[in-house]
Amino acid sequence: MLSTEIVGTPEAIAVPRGTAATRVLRMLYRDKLALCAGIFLLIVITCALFGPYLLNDIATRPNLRARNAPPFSLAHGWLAVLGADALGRPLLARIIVASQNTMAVACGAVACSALVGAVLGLVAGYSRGRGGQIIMRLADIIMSFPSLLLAVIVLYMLAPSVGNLIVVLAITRIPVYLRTTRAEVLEIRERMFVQAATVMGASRMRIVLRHILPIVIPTIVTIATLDFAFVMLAESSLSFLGIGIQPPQITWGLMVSQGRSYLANAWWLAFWPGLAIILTTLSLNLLSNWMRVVLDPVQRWRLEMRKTEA
Amino acid sequence: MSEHLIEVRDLVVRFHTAAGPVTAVDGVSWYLDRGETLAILGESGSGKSVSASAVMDLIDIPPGEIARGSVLFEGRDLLKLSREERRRIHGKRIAMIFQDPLAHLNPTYSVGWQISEMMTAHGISRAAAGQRALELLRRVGIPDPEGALGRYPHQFSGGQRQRLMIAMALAMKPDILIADEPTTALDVTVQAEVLALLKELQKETGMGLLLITHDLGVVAEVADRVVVMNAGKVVETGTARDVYHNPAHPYTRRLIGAAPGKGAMHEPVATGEPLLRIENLTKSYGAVEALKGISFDLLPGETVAVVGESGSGKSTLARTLLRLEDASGGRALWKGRDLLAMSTRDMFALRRQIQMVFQDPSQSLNPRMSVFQLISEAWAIHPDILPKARWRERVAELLTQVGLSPDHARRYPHQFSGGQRQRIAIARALALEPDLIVCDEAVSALDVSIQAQVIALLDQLRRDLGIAFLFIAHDLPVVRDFADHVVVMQGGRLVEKGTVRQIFDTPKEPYTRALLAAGLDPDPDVQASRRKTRAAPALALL
Amino acid sequence: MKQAKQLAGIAFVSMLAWSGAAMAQGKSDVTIVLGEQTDLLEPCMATRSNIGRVILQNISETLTEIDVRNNSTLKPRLATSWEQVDPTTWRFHLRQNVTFSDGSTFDAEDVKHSIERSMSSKITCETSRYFGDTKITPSVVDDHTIDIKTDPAEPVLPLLMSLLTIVPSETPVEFTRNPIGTGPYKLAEWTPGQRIVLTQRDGYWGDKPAVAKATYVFRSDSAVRAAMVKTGEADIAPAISAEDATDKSIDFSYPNSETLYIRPDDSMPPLNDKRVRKALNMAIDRQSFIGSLLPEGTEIATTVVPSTTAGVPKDLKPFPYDPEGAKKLLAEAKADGVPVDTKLELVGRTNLFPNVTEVMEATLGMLKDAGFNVDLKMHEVAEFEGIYSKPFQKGRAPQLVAAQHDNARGDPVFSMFWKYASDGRQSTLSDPHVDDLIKQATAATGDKRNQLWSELFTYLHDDVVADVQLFHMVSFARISPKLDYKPSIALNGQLQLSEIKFK
Amino acid sequence: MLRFVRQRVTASLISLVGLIVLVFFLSRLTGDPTNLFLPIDASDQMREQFRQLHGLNDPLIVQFGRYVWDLLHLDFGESIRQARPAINVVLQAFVWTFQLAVITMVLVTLAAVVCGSLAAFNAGGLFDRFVSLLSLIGAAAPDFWVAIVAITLLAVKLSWLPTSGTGTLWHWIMPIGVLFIRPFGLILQVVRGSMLSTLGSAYVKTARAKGVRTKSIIFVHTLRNALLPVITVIGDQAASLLNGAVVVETIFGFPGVGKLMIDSILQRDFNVILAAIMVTALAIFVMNILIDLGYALLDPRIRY
Repeated sequence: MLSTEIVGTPEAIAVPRGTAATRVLRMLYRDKLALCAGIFLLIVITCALFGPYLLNDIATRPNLRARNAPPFSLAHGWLAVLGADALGRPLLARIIVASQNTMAVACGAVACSALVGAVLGLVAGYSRGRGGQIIMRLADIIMSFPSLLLAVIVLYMLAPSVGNLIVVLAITRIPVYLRTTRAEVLEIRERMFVQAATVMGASRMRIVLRHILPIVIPTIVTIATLDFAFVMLAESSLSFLGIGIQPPQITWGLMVSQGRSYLANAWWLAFWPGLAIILTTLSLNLLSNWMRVVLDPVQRWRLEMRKTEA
Repeated sequence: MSEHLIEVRDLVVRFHTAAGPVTAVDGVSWYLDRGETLAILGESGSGKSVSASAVMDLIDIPPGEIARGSVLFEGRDLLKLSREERRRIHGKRIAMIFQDPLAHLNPTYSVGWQISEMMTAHGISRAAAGQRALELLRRVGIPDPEGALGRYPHQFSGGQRQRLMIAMALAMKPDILIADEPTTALDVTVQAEVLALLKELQKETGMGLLLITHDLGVVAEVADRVVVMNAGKVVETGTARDVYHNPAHPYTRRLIGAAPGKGAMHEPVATGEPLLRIENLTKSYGAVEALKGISFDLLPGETVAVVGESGSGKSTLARTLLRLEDASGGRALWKGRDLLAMSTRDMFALRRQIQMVFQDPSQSLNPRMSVFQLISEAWAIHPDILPKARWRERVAELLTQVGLSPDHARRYPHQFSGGQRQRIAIARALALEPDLIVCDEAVSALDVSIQAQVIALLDQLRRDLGIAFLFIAHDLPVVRDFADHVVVMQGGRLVEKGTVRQIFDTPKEPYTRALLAAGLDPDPDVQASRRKTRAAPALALL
Repeated sequence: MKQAKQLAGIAFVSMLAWSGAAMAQGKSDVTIVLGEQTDLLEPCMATRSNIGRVILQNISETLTEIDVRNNSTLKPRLATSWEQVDPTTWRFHLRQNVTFSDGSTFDAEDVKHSIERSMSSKITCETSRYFGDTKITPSVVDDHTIDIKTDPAEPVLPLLMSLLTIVPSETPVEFTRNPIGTGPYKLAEWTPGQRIVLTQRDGYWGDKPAVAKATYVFRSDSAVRAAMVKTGEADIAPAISAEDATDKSIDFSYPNSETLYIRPDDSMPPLNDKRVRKALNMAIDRQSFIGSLLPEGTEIATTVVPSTTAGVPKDLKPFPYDPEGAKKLLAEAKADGVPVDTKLELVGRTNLFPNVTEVMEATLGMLKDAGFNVDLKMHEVAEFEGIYSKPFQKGRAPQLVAAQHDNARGDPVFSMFWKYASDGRQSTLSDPHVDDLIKQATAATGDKRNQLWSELFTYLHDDVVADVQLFHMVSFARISPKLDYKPSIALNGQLQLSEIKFK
Repeated sequence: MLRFVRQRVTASLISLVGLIVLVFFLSRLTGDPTNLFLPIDASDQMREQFRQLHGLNDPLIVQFGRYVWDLLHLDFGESIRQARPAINVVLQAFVWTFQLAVITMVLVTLAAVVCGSLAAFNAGGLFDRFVSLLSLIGAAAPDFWVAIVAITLLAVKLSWLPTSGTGTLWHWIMPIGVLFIRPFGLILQVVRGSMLSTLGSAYVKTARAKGVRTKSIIFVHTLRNALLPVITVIGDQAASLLNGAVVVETIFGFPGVGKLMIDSILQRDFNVILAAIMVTALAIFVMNILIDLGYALLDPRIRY
């Protein structure tokens, strides 16, 4: 494109001002939507880290007098401002407490699947031998293995817990990372700088870790943010089908699926946790869109241009 | 004021980039008349393409912005017309061809369809367009034109693709043809053919030809007038002869002075045991033989150039010697040991002694590593060379040695220009203190002035450090200034080898002679006289 | 282009067809939407509710029938009368002029075949489970009389015969997908997973029912089932959840014969201590559930069978809600060295009934409030069965299993052995007196039988405190206003189309 | 080409065999169907009888050998629940799922490609932002939630559509609509990204220089090239639909293979599970091969 030709001049490539961190923050500040998303996620993370220690008791103690208490009323305390559930437990408190399990499942599953998938993808992409073939067949098998069966198997044999749920969801998501990573590696390993490293005598390990991996990571991170949403929804679908996390543990997905039967007369039971899922995934999506722009030199000007005007 | 075919007046174009707005062209004016060839000469980043892009409405707005100026075509300012009005002019009245025809042809449609589309987009029926497409293919000399219509761009050679582009551009018999570096990616022999074709077609149709190029030889070969650009400004205009012989602006003088192939030729002095002896080296991909029994010697501290056109196997030779690919047969004796048969462990030690500099430094430097990391990686791989404590010091030394500043160590490759990047690549190669550096087209992607600097640097390293070079290039003038011995390759075969003087002054093989003849001299007068002598056979080639 | 137009035309017509189809439904047709797929239409499996609701007494009839609307007495169906010939033999007199839907005539041979088929080891018929280890030998007396000999004596054989469907003697001894019966309807269409259509047949021996055609469809979501009746896509939706029963004019509650109870592991400390079990009973505020988590009409239970069952004592009092008393009992037990602080496990089953999770969570809260150290574990059905039934897992925690038991048969014999005898599959109890009472009652008849059962119930509740009885549950059915039909306790296992009238 | 297809078929068959082995043994780890099929108070004798009848008493390896032997004779075994050949049960359900998946994917692809292309062409514009936001919200909403709300709104409150079931075209609208949302958002994003990078490619510049109309640049020149990465995503999404849209099928009473699968899994109807997995896996493998051939069709540079 034309702009890249222009950017090719040495004069144009002055070092941007400030450290990397302040530059990123400034770019975040430019994209108001992404900024809101970032702040929201920060709140969610805070809730996930500290919520259960502060509110666990309030969130799990039944109080049948406040059963299905409607939202926007302070009659049952400020924590019930979003209403109360079928056992009269304040929804706000439950959402905050549930954020820990929800985030644990989502983060755990995404991290595990991304890690395993990326490692396998690197191996499958870089080794030309039989190992790569075996890994790809494995991916085929996982892809056509119904995740529900896997869920039932694991949860039957190991009982439904956050850890096991992570295992189930992680396994089903591995092929996504594996295939993407492999495709990227296949392309990157043909690049000139990889050959340059070979010529210098770099070992395979070094080439994979120092030269290929850093290029693949942004793609993996982008997929991971999108997958976050997917995993949260998958978790709630499992709860809906009765094979996910079981009470008295709570996750947002479980709250939505439990509140589903009250949709007609107490909409808030399913609505608020649903909204929490939507807002979190939306925030992640917005942030990942923003990140894609930041990581793409062709598009980065969109965020930086306004800076120079300001 | 006379009416020109097209006239650009006081054009200012800005782009918004990471580092703030950049003025790409600043008050550029030029004009083109019917039947005339105007060349815009400039190096990369000079803004030479921008005004043509403005004519063709190819500037992306944003990030681009046309701040001032006008483009007059038949008395109308193109910049003030609506999108649709401009669309009707594009292709039909003003057509354009580009540097890299493979990238600029849509890979998923047949060439027949793409040529026809030029016409159907301007209201010609599909049947008539198909007919004309066939005629055009015949005219630009594509073999088997009927069959070619249904084939896809990747199935043609580089020269043929550029002919396809030309056929497409000329489909509507435009008044103006803009050619943006039309021959840069082509071999010299093909370049000559394409330029001849353009000239000939211009004569037939009387169109105005705007040629954008960085190559003085091309200017000398085809241009009537020339506009020299530097840093977004026009520094000089005039006829091609005037500008070459009486350059007024210092930049132009520098540009002309940097043109390679003028210096004294080396007289080989090195003697002794060969550092590298290649014996009957072969390499085949399935049924295709890329190397057919190559043999030559390379003495310590000596430069051997391997020249040849694309597909001659010269890059395969380099890759095979570096064990990036496995040879099919033959030997390559490094200080007496066959490196093709070495174990991985022995090879690891050998890697220190043979280094490589690649063609495109923007590709061969990992974009995510700083210059310090790039250079010091050599010592991370071979820890016995240098203790970690001395890395910083040594990086600074190396950077100074290749003409960069020690401060540059913290920067990343994308913050450098092409020439600077190639210096970094050279510094990286030097970090291992090698005996031999293989340069695979190490300077071909660089502008002439930069090219000259890098060659000078390499020459100095040879003298100071006694490093031998295997210098792979397609550009003969560069080789002439730098090499001791020359090996000419064609189609995987070694055609001729000899000292640089033997090859350039008394070539024995017809292929070597053709190669030398196809090269363009920056002097318009020289080119004019060459044109006369080869007029007949060049046409016959079409 | 022309084809495209045609396709569009076809699409349009078939879209209109839906509104047409809705109109075309006859006035005497009903659509019934069920929550559970009917995967088999095997008559000998008719005691399973998803099959029974379709075929029991509609296609396949039984010799006797429980009259749920009339104090659960037994009334004749294919048998006109029956008597005990000797302690081990019952004689049934069969109805005459009855034909099967395939045209063949009903006679004693068919009854004999039906019994033998149900008991055969070649197929796993569900009916046979009600007979336990009893050996049954039918012998044909004449075309319309049959003797059934049992070993040992079976005092409630006529009651058991209300569970055994009669098939023609030609029916092979393997699961059939085309049930033939003597009922007023025959199977007209069966598209597995989608719909089953029954149509009235000619030549039924009884009165001609009002419903001419019944279509069964399946939706697992209760809200969808309720919505379907609301929109007129269906006429009857049994077993919708209380949350979906939002319209009093069309939603009717009915006792569904299920009893919810918690079975403490009586064999394990600290639950083997009676005081602890008593404390469990006193810790739960049963009344607070009714009208909140469980619908109005839910009855507090003292026995594991519905109160209409024979022999259930009327004077059993539920334990009072007394968390302080419970704490005191626990303290007492603790003082005696009972390890009351051991972590207990409250085990629930997902999808047991709507709201089960909330009920379990509320129960958990109450137990915790009374000072129990207890955790909740919800399990999917297969795992749950593994915990509920013997053999019990080794090394398990002391468990409190919350289960539902269904006995709509009118006699406790179908429950007591399994739940309370030492060898009972779901029993953690090992009490010789209980075993003895069960054995006696099972063999007894008439008032003696009822008295023994009554004694057993009282002993279990007041003296042993074997378990924590909670509720006799109710369900809701949504019924189209065009129908004249009130659901009864029988709706849990059958849905007699002949009971449906139109307004 | 033929060689490529042969290679892919071989690879797929290897995967299929692996899948069968894995599912056979893993599914049997989830417990014995006896407890689920027989009533809770069935006698030991009945249980024994049931196990005998369904061959559950033999060692696993014997059961597996028998299964494979039958499979080689194209006998997929009987469904314990439905007392008929498992393959019939599965095929009947698969037809529904297949239709649902195909119709949904066709609609999703069309809509996502058109909207994604237009959004990319006006990147950063109002339409782009609107469509992106909509697709993001859609992708983040739990489908069972959307389904129930849709039924409450469209069927009960407005009486526009039937609540559930099959029969007429009207019945298909809501299930397809609910299934549509997530793949639409995802594919839209991919189309948009791919279009953005393709729009910047050299041949688009050529097309502009040729005076080709904008519409033609987007939908003729750019789209075909931009679709290449999209096809993979479409394939992935189609695969997950072919595996059965469990939630949607459950709620709308759609007799598809997803609902069948979850029911069979919960009831441990092993033969049906295996047959269902084989049928869907086969469909997915065939689709993947077709996708690779589709690449070759779209891009003349690719030759197998």
